[in-house]
Amino acid sequence: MNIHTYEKLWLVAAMVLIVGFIATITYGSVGLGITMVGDQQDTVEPTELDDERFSDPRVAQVGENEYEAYVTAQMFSFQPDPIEVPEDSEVTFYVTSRDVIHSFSLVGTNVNTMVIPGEVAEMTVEFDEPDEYGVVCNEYCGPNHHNMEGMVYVVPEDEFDLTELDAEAPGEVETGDDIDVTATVENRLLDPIETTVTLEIGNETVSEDVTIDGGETDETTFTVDSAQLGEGDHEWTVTVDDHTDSWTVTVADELEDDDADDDADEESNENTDAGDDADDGENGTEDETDTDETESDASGGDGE
Amino acid sequence: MSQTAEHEASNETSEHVREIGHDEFDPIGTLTLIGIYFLILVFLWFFMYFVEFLGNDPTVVSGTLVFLATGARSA
Amino acid sequence: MTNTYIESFPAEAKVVRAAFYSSFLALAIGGLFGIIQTLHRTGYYRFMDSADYYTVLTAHGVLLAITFTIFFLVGVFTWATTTSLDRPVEDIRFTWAWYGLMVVGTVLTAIPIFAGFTDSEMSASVLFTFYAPLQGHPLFYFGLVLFVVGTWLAGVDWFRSWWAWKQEHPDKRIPLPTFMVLTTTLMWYIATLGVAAAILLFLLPWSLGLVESVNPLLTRTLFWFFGHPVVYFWLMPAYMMWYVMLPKISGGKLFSDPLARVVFVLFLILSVPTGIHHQYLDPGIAEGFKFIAMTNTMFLLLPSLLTAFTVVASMEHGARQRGGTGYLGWLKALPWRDPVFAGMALAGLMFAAAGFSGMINAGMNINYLVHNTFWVVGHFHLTVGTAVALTFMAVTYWFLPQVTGKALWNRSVALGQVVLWFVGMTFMSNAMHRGGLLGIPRRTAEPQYDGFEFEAAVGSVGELDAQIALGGALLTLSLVLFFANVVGTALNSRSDDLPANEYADTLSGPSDAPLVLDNLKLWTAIAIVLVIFAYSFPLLSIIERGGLFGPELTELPVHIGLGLEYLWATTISTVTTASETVVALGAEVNW
Amino acid sequence: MRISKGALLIVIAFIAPLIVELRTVLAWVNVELTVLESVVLGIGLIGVILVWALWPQSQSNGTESAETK
Repeated sequence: MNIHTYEKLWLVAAMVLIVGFIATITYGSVGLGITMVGDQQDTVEPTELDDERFSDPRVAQVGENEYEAYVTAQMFSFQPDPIEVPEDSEVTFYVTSRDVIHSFSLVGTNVNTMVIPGEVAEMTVEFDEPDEYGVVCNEYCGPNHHNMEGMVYVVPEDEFDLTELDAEAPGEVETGDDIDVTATVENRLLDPIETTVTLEIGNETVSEDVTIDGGETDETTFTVDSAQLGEGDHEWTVTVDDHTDSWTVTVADELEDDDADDDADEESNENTDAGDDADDGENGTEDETDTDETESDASGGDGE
Repeated sequence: MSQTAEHEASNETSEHVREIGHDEFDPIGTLTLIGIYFLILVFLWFFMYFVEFLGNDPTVVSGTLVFLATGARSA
Repeated sequence: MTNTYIESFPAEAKVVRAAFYSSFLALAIGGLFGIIQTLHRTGYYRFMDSADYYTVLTAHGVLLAITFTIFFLVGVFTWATTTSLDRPVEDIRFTWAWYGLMVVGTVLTAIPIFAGFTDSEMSASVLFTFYAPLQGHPLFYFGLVLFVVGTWLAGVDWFRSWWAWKQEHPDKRIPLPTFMVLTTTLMWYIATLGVAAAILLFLLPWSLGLVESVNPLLTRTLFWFFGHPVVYFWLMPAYMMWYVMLPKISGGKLFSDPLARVVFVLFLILSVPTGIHHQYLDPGIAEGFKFIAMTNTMFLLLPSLLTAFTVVASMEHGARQRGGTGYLGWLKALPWRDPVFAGMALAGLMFAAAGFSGMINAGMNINYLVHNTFWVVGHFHLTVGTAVALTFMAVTYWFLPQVTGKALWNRSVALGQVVLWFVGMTFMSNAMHRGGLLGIPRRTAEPQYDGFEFEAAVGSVGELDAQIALGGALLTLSLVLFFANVVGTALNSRSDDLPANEYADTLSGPSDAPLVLDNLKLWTAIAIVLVIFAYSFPLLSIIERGGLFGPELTELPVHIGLGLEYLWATTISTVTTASETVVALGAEVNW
Repeated sequence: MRISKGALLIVIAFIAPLIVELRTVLAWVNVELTVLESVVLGIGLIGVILVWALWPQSQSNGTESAETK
């Protein structure tokens, strides 16, 4: 076989090119530590997702500056949305799908993975500066694919917390009875937090300072005299930092039915913290019938 | 260069002005063109990898190989 | 006195012509959908619901990537075997049979896709990649199977010709065009095993309700087992044209027959074990497997880089024989006025650019930057959308007279057409690549989001959209000119003054090529070993992790047009689909 | 004509990618061209090429009379 000298030269150059490409990629992997999404995680059941990571998709702190974000993708939303993490943190995303193949891609970055039902994508990412990133699904997932988006907020250290607020009170009380408003505050950070729980009801504002250890839950109960409020509907709001939970209590002369007691317990707002992004619920919740977060209580629907 | 004939005529409808056999043909023009292509490829590769890609932080870095004990709960 | 293909092989010319016309019909519909998408995505003109965009996209992808390309290439391959072996097909009825099967397959596939535009329950807006658990109508998968089987039989046809020829010429080297056809066909046989397995074992039974669910990662992996080599199935005929037609049209000879054979052998053995590079960002596949796929992919660059040299050298040979001189001055001596030449040369030039973006796609970790972004769309509009499509359109100007016996309607229009395609694709593909680097996703009806905007480094996203729309408009205009020429030629009367049916001679002929290159059994065996090496462990691992039939899934037949209501309609439609398919099954059994 | 009409057409077509890419390249050295400037530049370049291609037609008849088309 006779090959022209120039062509031999080109053959060598082509091989150099190929080996150079492979070498660059290898340098990125070994030298810079760029890791591929792989098979690190075990498989899951996409229609159940009831393990502690995905039954309640959220951000959790696992080390001093280390966080884990459990994310589910479903037609046509991400949960949680938005995802909030602090600056200077190392965040490991665990992303899985409840239905079809999606992707989880932070726009303008190299954080990008396919989200395949049954598989969990693991990506560790370092966030330095406060910033905000759009999240898109870049794999076609159905007729509203183009509406599937989310946000990741990287917030300054002092604005970041992992506080979960859940407040409960009876929905209806008889005039003269006490109204117990119970605020359950969970601190999901590893370090203790000092904060103030505030209740506003009628014209009254009461507050209590609390210290909650890392990973602990604090219950604060405010007792309000219904007689002072008078008959009628009264809106109450519990505030902890910038988390609020709000509902209405009815003070009546006589309770209509005795079963009101049972309802009252459940009539707490489930979507703590979700006040400003209630919209995404429309798409998201349809598929979630299997999760613990059931919305079985019709009266507890997001009235606002 | 082994090109000898320096006939100056180029027209797409013209017939061959000469026959060039295998041994007398040195594809120096091809080497020139493909050399330029090679340089473009090398330059663009470095540009794409080290400027566009690595400059597009954040990037997925060495994931902690911690397996969550809670893993999958199969049916 | 002419010696055209239609005079030498009148019966075969009819089949080739039918295949070409079928491919042009697909090109026309697919192209129309292309401009609709362009205008919709960029927001310049939206007349349909965004949900319908995905039906349009499915049709665009399937019609252009599968129907247009493959119908054209079976025509070219039939031409190549008959011409280079200088013998008619063994049995013209068999030839018509596989052509018919391909037509039936296409129609059956198209029915559920187009039904997506109606209110009917039937649909298959699952895009070209039909990833489960998105579920198309069973007819969609069934049609694809028939189509692929049709191409398999076409391969049998070409092999029969070669076997018969070999009986008569036991000591002759396989003519180069036939060699290219055979190696490409072998590659196709290996590659389609993946999609055949995905459809026959999993997707079709699943869509018929025979199995409960599928493993989405497994069917996806099997798809890409086929999905990467299929691009070489499109590309090989274009390469063949560059090797056997372009040198001749340039006025020269093919620089090296042996290297052309080496290139096709390399494609045969390296095309398939690379598909995992489409899955660099898939969870569930170990990084090691991805690295192996990358090495294979990178070495697959070699045959393309070799082709670049050989083809350019052949053009240079032509140019110098035409009086060209100098290091680059010879370029002027090329027959730029010939649309066949200009089209192919511009296609090759675009392919050089596509080669670069392909090299980026091939890189493993750099894939985080570009995966599933608009960049990828820019890339394959340069490869299949230009290197292949423009080459096919350019050689059409040579083939049409050969298979119709009529002179080309208008050469100037033809030249304008190929140049317009080049300019239009420059604008469109450039903006797509840039948009991809900003993170703009592919496959999205409205890449405009509520919560954030894409930040352009240079110019603005609006300017990129304008470029894409301009490019799309030029491409559409180019297509119109192309069809004007096809129709005009078809309406012409027979001509006696046509070029003869020939292909390029070689400078370094087959006698220089080692005999082992023609040992197709050896190369096939090596190809299979490489495929087993690259795929058995990933596939076993995927099955071990997720099970053969995967986890429990909610079936999601894609009924476009229902919008948000779709979600709660899912349950109902699943039931109806199931009952429908039972009826359909019953009907089939009754046959 | 210094080059054939066909080649001239190709050269002009080739201006498209040049202009489109030039804009991006220039942005790296902090020269930001607007779309209009790019278009003007493109038209200007095409003009120069046309002049270059057509100019010598009148004066070089002697040396390049071999050309017919």
